[in-house]
Amino acid sequence: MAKDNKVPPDPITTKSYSVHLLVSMLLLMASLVWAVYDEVEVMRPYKEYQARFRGYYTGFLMQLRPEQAAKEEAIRNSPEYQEVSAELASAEGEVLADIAGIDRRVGQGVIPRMTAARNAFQVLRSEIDSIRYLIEVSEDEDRKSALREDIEEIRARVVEVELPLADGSGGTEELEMQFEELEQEFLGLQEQRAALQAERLEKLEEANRVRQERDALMSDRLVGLGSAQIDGLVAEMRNFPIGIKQIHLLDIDLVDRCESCHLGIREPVEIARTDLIYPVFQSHPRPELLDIHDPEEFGCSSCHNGNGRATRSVTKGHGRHKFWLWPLYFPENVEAGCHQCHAKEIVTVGAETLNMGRELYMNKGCWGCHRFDGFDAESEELTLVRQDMRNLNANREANAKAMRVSLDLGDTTPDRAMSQRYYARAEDLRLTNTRIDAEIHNLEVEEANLAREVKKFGPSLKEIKLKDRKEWIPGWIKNPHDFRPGSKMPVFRLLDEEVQQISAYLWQNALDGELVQHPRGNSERGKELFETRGCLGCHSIGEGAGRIGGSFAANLSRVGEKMNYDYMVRWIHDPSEVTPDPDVPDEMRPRPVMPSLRLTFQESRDIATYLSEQRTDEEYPDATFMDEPEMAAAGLDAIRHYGCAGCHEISGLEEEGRIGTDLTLEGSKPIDRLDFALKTHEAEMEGWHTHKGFFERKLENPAFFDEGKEREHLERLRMPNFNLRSDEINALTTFLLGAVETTFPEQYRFEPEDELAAVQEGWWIITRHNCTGCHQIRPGNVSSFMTMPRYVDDPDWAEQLPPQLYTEGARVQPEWLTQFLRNPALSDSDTDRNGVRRYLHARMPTFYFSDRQLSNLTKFFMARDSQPVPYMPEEMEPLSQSDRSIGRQLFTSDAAPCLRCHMTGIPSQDVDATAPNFLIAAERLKPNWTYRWMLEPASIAPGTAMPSELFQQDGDRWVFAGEIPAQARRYEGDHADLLTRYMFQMDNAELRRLQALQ
Amino acid sequence: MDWHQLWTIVSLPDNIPIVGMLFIIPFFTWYGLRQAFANDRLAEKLSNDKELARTHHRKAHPFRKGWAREVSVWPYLLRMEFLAAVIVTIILMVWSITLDAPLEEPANPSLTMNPSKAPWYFLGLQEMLVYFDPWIAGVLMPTLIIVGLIVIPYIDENPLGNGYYTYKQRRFAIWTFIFGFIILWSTMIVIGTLIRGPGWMWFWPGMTWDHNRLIFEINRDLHEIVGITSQPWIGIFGGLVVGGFATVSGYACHRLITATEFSRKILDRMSLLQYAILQALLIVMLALPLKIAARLLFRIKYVWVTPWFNV
Amino acid sequence: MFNRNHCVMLLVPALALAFACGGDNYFDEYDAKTAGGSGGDPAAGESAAGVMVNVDPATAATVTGMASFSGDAPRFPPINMSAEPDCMQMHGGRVPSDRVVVNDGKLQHVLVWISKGLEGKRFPVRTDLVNLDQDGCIYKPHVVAVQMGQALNITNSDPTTHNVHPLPRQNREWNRSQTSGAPAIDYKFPRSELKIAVKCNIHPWMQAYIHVVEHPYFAVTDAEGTFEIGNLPPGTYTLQAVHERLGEQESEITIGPSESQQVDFAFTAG
Amino acid sequence: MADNKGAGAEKEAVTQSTNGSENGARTLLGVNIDPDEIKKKAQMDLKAIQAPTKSEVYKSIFRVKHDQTARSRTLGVLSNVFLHLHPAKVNRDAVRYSFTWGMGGISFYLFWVLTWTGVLLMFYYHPTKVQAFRDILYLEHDVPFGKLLRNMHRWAAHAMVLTVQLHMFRVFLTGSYKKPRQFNWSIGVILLVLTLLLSFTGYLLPDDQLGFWAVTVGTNMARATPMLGHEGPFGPQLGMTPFNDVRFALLGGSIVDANALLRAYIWHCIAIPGFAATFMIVHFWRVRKDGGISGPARVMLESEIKPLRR
Repeated sequence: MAKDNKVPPDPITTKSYSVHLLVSMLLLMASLVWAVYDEVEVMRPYKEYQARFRGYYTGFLMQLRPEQAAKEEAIRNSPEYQEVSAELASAEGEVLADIAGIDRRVGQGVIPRMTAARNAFQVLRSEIDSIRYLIEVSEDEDRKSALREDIEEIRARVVEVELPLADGSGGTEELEMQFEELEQEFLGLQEQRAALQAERLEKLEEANRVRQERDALMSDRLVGLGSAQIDGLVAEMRNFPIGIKQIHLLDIDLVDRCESCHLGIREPVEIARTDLIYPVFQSHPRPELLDIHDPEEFGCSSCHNGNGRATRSVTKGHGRHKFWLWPLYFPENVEAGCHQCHAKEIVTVGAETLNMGRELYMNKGCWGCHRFDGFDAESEELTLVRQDMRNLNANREANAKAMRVSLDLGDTTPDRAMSQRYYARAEDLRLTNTRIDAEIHNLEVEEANLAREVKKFGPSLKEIKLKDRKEWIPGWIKNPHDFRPGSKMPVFRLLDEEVQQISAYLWQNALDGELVQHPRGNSERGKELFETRGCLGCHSIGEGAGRIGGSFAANLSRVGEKMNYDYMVRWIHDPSEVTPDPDVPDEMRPRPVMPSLRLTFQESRDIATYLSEQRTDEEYPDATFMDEPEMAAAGLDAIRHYGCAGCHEISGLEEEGRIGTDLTLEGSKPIDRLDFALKTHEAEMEGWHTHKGFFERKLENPAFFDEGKEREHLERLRMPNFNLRSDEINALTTFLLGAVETTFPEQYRFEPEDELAAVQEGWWIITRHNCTGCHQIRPGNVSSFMTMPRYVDDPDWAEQLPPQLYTEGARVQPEWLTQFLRNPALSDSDTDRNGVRRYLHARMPTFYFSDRQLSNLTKFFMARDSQPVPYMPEEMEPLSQSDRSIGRQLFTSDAAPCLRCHMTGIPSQDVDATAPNFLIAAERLKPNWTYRWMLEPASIAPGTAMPSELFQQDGDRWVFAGEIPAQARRYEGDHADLLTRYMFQMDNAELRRLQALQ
Repeated sequence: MDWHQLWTIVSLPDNIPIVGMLFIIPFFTWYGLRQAFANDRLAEKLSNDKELARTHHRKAHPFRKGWAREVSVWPYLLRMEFLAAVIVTIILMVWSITLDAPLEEPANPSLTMNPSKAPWYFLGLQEMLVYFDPWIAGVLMPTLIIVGLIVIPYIDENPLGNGYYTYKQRRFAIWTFIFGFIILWSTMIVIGTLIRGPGWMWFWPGMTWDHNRLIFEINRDLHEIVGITSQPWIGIFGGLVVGGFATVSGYACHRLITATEFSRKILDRMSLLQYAILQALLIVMLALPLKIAARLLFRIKYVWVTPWFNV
Repeated sequence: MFNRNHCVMLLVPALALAFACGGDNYFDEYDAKTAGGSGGDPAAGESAAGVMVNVDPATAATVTGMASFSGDAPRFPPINMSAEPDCMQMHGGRVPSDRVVVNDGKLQHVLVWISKGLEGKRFPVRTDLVNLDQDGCIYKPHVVAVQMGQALNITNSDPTTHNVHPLPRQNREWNRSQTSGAPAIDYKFPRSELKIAVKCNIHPWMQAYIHVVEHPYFAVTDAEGTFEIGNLPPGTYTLQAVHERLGEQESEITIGPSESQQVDFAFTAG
Repeated sequence: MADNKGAGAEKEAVTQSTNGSENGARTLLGVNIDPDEIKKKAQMDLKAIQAPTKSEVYKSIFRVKHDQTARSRTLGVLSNVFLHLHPAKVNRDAVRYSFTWGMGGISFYLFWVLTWTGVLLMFYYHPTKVQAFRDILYLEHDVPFGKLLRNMHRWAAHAMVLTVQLHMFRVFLTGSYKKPRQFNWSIGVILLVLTLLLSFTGYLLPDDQLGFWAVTVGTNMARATPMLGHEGPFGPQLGMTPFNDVRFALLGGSIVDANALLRAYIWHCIAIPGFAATFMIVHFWRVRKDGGISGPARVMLESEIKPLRR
């Protein structure tokens, strides 16, 4: 058929597919090559990072090296270094010959001889050991004895050995020795070697010490790396293996390859952002954090988030894509990562943004509406305590009943032994109940304490009838920031009628009472008192650039417009004085946050007069609607709706709960649960469909996610606007981002216990009472006083700053501190004063602390300085007559101008005093602290008026730097110690004597 | 027009097959029918020309006398298979290198996805959930689909069109299959994938998938529209309606089956059982679009409400 | 940075790139990129702070002038030194306050310095001795000015112990006692800062002010109220007069080579 | 003893070698070395290398000649374990893609790809709640070619669902289910269902939100199974609760959790592939036994319909 030429060739059988096959095979090959390339290069971008890092870092080090080498050279040329070097050279020179001798003896004599002896000895010993084994396994006594004879024969065998001479001369000697002799020889040589080596060490001791001294000198003076270290790093870079660098933590299944690209993170050189061209290579900006959170133990993503495993791209690694639940924190929120493990802290050292966020949460009253674990713990604890008490009472009842039954059984049972057992059981129950009684009492005390501590965020609104001007109220509720910009009372989005209703309810449900009428005081004096007594630690006055004072409490610029003068006098004089409330017993009324400054009535009147002059001439519209009962009825609903009772005490709403969501775990709430509402799409498009985006926008404008929504007024978002600054928003966002459910096991978390728990308890109290408004407690604290022009510009007033409390726990005795905190006047009768620093215009106020808080605060200060509670006073060497006399002389000498500044109790002299009285030293201070204080006050209280360098070192004692009396010059002890002892045994008579001497 | 949204849906890696389906299924439908029409033309030519019919090789493909009627598998078939395998491999490789398989956040039972969708090939069933109770959409219908597919060879008594594309000789069968496969199955998958957004709401392509979208819809049962309020009358009424529908559509199908002389001839070849099964399947198949229309156009939820089940 | 989108990358150039990246040329790249920077010269490392200027004495200019005061000078009560009888004796009774010293309408203790116009320039540190003496329980002079890095020499000429306590805001704060006859304290302030108050806590009336200026162009008015700033490179400057209690005044000057100009400042009461 | 014998043999060899040194052949250590002989043999081997198809090794592997004769071609297919499901010859037009669309073969090829990628993936995967998601991350970021492997598996699965449907579409259009292939069509339908189930069970395995909710939605339908589901018609009446109904059986629990993951894994990796492979064998076998692939067959005319014989 194929021969038929007319038939065209069959396309099926003749068509060639070679080209198809070739092309498709080539494509297949290409796709395979692509797959390999994709796998090897594209999916491993870190390779290029590493290649670049290697090159850049080497370049960087090479540039750094000459600089460091020059520094090293400079140190080497310094006289101190030269001196030590010379010392070293001489120390080494002295022993050089001896050392060489020892080395020769050991190396050429003892060791060769020992080796030779051992070799011969070991041959014999192996033979003996093998025969011993045969003895041990043999059961035939005859054979055993035959073998024993064999051993004896070996022991007796004389071996010829050639041993090098032990003196290192190189010669040898031929000896004939038996097993025993060989053994002795060998052991003897071992001892000889040890002795020689010990001798060598001894001889070198001095040289080594000097060398260490020299090296320490170098490392102390050199800032940065030495040239040898740099060379080491360069060499390391030369052999730098390209590959994934990872940290793998098995117990939390964490794999972090961050360092595959962030290669400079842990380098010993500080690499700034642009040092290696790209910021990716910079070293960790806060290496001190890595010291306490070793990446080998904590990884990277545990703090920073991100996808530690991913190495394919920046987006993947940073986890900044839709489906990664833990995207890398942005730099401004990086401290959010601290919170998950440090959730129990209110102050995390080093995390200032986070701390600010927590403080804002506290001091902006967020917790009024939003529960957050740890905030407002008192009210929750109160509930628990009450629950405990109920349980204990029930136990007690049950025990009593069981006891009666047991007694009954004991009385009636015929069996003697059984009866005794019943009685014993009854007795046991009775004792148990006694213990329970004690426990219940403790709880009752605790309950009373807690009841005093529980305090809503805002002021009680039960007293507004006495306190405020009626017409002022509606305007304030409508927009508090109009009246008082920056007020903590946020702006609610209220309708006018709601404002009227709420005002009416509050007005009509406020307490009625009588106020004592006060005459007007002196406004000028009031102003001075207001500005210097301490009011401005919390309050502020003036607006805009003229504003002075703290932000903790209200700005009082227009307080005269709103507040009743008589009430103001009462409030300033004693904030704890309340108008009787028929519904709540006085002891259960929360104590005010505002402390008493122990002012006299006259002073109170002066301040009140000054404050009541702080007003504008704004007209207030008529507010008679506030007396209409139906308005009030509607107001109750509005108050409930807006959750006013979350922050304020309001009659009839004492038991009202919070209206907001619990924010304890807000950061790990699934993103879909955050209601972006109509903004969802925009957020997704613009890339802020994240927790951060939500928090920031919500905080900036709480109504943001209502925008564009068609809603009834009451269905709209209720969260009011706090008009936060952008740094405040960022701090709160950081805090909320960190508020996550941690996935880390307990050992990773910071669980404060004992002292550390006391520290955190203390921080709560301090934050809540704004101790930092006046005192510096942490370095970096800026108190309100420190910002006031008077204290900043005038060097005299600078000394009027309240004392720093950096090391308060080490300074004072805990019992004294508790006393002082309870009553800072340190006197029940003379309360118009400071107990310690009477020269200060500012006054340590009396806070309404509960016993629990006092105890916690004391523990806080002690724990921060690792001081034990209770304090056991150190035993002090008693002061001999001559000691006393020398002390007295020193005290009055020109070198120790103590009494120039320290108070003496004589009013005429105390006018210029700027330091406390020595009389209270013994019960207040700790001697060791006092001693250290005298030597170097600046390292305890930077900026203190107490001068440094009063003493100079003389051998191992400290003596006064200046001209001292002859008798003191003969004293051989430590002057500072003597003064401390003298001070701690100071009494009134001694003080008088001192003054007489002066 | 929200192009971004459209792109988001279309470019979702898991939706690639659906997007592919939009092109592939029409293509192959066209491709198959083109050959069917060619064969039909041939058949017509042959039935008009008895002589030719006897000698013709009877394929639309070219054929010359002298060409082998059969060819060796090796190499003629195997090389094609090999080529196909290579091309499929290339496609798969490139697809795999360029597009990543989706991986979302770890499973979280407390966080419902909105919309939470089944794999794409089940989206037709999920879409049916809108129109039917789960037991129909999720159990009865799939079962019927499988059973229906299995019985096709046993109820199709048309001896023509065995092993070659044809349209004219199998009009009814092809229309039925295209109706079932393309119109019902594939379209519903496409709707389920591209149209159904959050809350399983209907979003036209280009509409933003807004989670907050609210639609006012009141779906009523048929008996409520008619005004029957109490059992057992509701059940009886529903049963009557369903029965009525079955009767009417059965009649319509019968008319369709017996529309041409040829189809009547085929019917003659069928047993009663075959016919009954065919009718039952056709009725159910017709019920589906009808219910969809009733739901989408007239907002009717159930037609038949009984204490035990609702249809 | 240098991550690539692999989806759009073409195969061949990518491969070529892969081989190109393999080399160790990043070391050279680093040198190239950082060239002109530090380059290993430690002195050049500080060049960011400014260019060292050597003033040509041939073209150097001089500014002189006077600070005057009109109106009622703020009154300060005389110093009561009764607490330190030794010092009281040295003064023979009444000691006038040194807070504001006006002689015939001429204001002493005013710092005059160039506040603008020398940015980005560095000058050698002045080496003249600036002394702050405690003499008769008074700081003499009441106002001193030093250049940043220039040593301030503090001495105690009194028979009593003083403590020297500057209260800076930018520099580090310190407080040292200096007994009678103790060696002088030499202190270099590392940062510029005006109006650093100095106190002696033992003698609360003692007060001085230290001005630390970045460059050497400053002077403090003497009892005649006059000042002189010499060796100034020609240019346009803002001259500022600073008195710690009476505030600041400014004056623009443009001064040519070897020129000498007179600038007066007039302070007033209130 | 052995030593002695060995020594004797050596002596013998030496003697022989000295005797046999003729014709240019040399003897070394008792071994005859004839350069010509070696050359000849080497040339023979060289020839064999030049024609490898003639070597015994080749023949033992391929059994038949691969020349272009019809017999060899037939034997080549029939005697090959992988190819023998093919007939020796096919309809000339059956090799055209235009008829078959190649979908059946591609489906099988994809199944094969899925098996291999699947097996490789199994090396890296643990079907536990703790490990599963982590393993996927591991695959994506650590395992060499892991991402490619997973992607291929996923996309091949999608592609297979598509090709299987198209295969069915083609078979329907060409009426290839008709006598005698009715049963094979049914097998095919079962294979389609198995393909869907394979894909569906695989969906859950990464243990991410996507799979979790897809499976939740999918299995929730099982609740409504008539009589066997607790929400289905007559289910509650028959005592069905969430804890004993068909959904519970599918998931091994009332929610999609660890047990469901394990079940999905076993169904996906062992049970369903086993069934599918079995049915595939039957499917292919029947393709052969029912007369190879159906066409393209000769067009039949209406007039040629034979009367039905029952």
